[in-house]
Amino acid sequence: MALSREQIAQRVAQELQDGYYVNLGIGIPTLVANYVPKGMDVMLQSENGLLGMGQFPNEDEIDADLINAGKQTVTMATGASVFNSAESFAMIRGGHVDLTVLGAFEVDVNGNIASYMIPGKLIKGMGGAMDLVAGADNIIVTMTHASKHGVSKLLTKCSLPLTGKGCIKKVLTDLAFIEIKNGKFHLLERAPGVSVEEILTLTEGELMVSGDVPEMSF
Amino acid sequence: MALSREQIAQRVAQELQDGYYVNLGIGIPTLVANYVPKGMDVMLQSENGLLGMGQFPNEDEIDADLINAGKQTVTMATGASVFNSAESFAMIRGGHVDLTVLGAFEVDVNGNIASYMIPGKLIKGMGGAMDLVAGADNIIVTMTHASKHGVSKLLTKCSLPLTGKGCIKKVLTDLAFIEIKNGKFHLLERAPGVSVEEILTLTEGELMVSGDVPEMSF
Amino acid sequence: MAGFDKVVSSYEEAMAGLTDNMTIISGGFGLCGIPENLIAEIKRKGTTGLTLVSNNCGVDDFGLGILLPDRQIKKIIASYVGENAEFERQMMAGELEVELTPQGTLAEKMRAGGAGIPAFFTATGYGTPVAIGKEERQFKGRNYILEESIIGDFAIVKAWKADRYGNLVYRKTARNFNPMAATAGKITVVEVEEIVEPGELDPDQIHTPGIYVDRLILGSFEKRIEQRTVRTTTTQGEK
Amino acid sequence: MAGFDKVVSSYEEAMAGLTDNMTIISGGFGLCGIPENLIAEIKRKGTTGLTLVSNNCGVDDFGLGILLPDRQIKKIIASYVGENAEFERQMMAGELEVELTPQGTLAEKMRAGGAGIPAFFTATGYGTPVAIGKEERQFKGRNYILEESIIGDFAIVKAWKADRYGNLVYRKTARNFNPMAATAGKITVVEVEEIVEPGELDPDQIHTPGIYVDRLILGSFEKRIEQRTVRTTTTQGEK
Repeated sequence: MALSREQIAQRVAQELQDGYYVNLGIGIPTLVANYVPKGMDVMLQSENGLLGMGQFPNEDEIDADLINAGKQTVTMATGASVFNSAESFAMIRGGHVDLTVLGAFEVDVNGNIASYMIPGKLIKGMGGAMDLVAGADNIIVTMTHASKHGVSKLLTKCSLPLTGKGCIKKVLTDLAFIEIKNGKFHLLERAPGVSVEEILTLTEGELMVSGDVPEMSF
Repeated sequence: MALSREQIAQRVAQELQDGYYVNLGIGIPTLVANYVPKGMDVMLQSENGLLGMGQFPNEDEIDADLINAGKQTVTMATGASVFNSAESFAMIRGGHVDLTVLGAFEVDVNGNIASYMIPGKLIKGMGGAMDLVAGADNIIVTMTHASKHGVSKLLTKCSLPLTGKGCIKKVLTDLAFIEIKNGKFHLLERAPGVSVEEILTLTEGELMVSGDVPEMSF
Repeated sequence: MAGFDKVVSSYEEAMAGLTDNMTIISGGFGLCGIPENLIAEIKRKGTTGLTLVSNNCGVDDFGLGILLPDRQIKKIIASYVGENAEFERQMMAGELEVELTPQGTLAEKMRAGGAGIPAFFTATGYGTPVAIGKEERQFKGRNYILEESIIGDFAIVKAWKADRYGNLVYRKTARNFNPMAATAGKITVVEVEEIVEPGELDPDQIHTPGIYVDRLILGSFEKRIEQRTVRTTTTQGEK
Repeated sequence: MAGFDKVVSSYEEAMAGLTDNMTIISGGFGLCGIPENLIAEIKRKGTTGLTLVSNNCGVDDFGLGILLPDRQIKKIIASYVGENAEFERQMMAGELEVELTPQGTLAEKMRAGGAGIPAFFTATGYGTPVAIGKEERQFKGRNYILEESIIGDFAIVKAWKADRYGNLVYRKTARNFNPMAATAGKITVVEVEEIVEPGELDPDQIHTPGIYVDRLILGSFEKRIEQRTVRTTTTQGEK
């Protein structure tokens, strides 16, 4: 069965390591913070200028001067630091963030990602996404494997304008955990109960399957 | 008679304006701070990361963590701020300093300046001088007009390696206050008792003299 | 030090000299840390043909969004826009030019503008629509594009505290783009919540040195919140 | 948060992994704010063939100068050097390569290295020996040269206070190049005068966020003064 949003977040959280500085995009990536394994600590970077993002505030803690990149009111974790936007993106662009998790519309076999713009629709902008994909070495894209109509989002070539070129190596969809290398998708894991055939059907780009593909475990 | 070091500093100080942020180089420029006109306030920028340099400390105020660009112990003036070297040179390079005063070995009619290197001698480096001359719009060079042997330092073309190209517009020597424009020196003022002829003799580059050249007044 | 007292007493004085077709750089992220009263003064003045450089463009009735109904903005350079209906209408109708710029590149363009760096290379945007018309170059086997810096005729900034000399301190994530904006205006105007005497701020803890600030005004702020999120039993955000 | 505790207990541990021919970026201006004990550890280790990136090279018996007698430095990238006899001897004898770099360009090269900016244009050095072999280009009618960024295998940094997570605060002009150096090391090692618990430093007042710091050690410092100048009746400096 396809993973729920929470399960996607939960699987991503398994990729965390103790002491990781992590940037979580809006949507599913944000949920990852709820599944940090016990005894492990990560610090969340919010690109509007906060390292050490805490949980949402209680009603009496709400502070208009303290928001995250999604413009939500937040708090600071112990040991947090605040900085300006140039410094924040120096951190991101300079490769100092250990893991970036963000959503996408499409990815392709060459590690290209399209996530910010659908021509003909209102274009709101890329925000910090282009900096995040260009700056991070370790990125996990979370997305649904295909549209509701069964149209694959894992492509031979992205059809939408790119957010970044050749920068994605790992994709976690509701059906599979996939690695991108040498111009191909590689199936690492499948969602519990989802067959390799189903994944192959819904993956437009070339997908390599070797040996027994394990199911994800939670 | 040729100006003393103190008189050069005193004449430069007349170019100050209330509210000026000023960077003073090592040597004669440093003395300018002693002649800030009454009722006028300037803030001194020290390129190692201090805006609002104060006077030297009393014995009991000496702090190894508080020095100026000449590596001398200093104090902070009221309203001072401290910043890192990148920020300090952002200030300088970005043209935010109102006046820069620095010494030189040579200047020429095209506004070139040589101040950091005499080939064959030990080369200590340019420190912040190249940034200062490239960044400031308003620079006054202080220097002796000629060597002890009567060799002019105001040249048609600098003979030493340059610190900056085409960036000097004003030179104050022990003999004259000179403006550089349109590829020529222009005599603005002469030191008290120094004749125009004497200045012409000791100026190798083309020097324009128009009308009666006033003596400096102190 | 009369010459360093940057305090002005009216918003009219604060924005004096702003004329049609100028470029304004604004601090703020979303509605957080925006110079809300300076923006309101621009609306009151009715200046038009403006190029705005700001991460966002406010909402319908707050922030830079209030400059839209009177068509005061000709062009906006931003990373994320369209949080309001009038913006969308003007953009779709071609009445408003929008130059989308990645957030980090935008911050760096402002910093570079203030720092006398005319252009820099960045990997951000390589191979995307952002790279169109820009020079591409490899350094150590990686691809980068050349981005040019931005300077504004005016910069409008919101800080928390200032001394009279314009030394600024920001509060929490209201800092965001404000320090870069402050460096990149030919005339930098700052509004703050509190003005203290010189010497009261710790020199080691000043975020923006007064050298960048031309005018300073004491304001009172609504500080509207865009996404009021609170803790629930099913907590989101970090544990 | 065990994963974020950067504290190490010995200088040996602090500089573990440093090997011959590596590049080290050091904070400090003159002898002010230099990581004096980390430098002493490099001398003790005897690592050679080093490329040092630092504004200055210390004096004969203090700071980076102590690495000269054993010929540990192959090359130094600095803005101002030669405050000691052995340096001069090695340079004149061609035993030590010196790459003179304008101070502001040096600071910006470190910052750019840490910030993922591979190169930037600056007017500094245009038309001078510094421009030799570098691309020149005009922007808005002014001439600039292209400068590339610097990254070090190690960065050695002196801060005043830190929390265990490596959040740093500097004191007065001992800040200088340290914050940039901290961003530009593959491994950044910091020595400080005081280590506090996370949460004790005001998040708004941290100069270097802990994300840049890999190792942190508590040191004791001589803090030698290069030019001990005091006030006299004929005062120099600002009135």
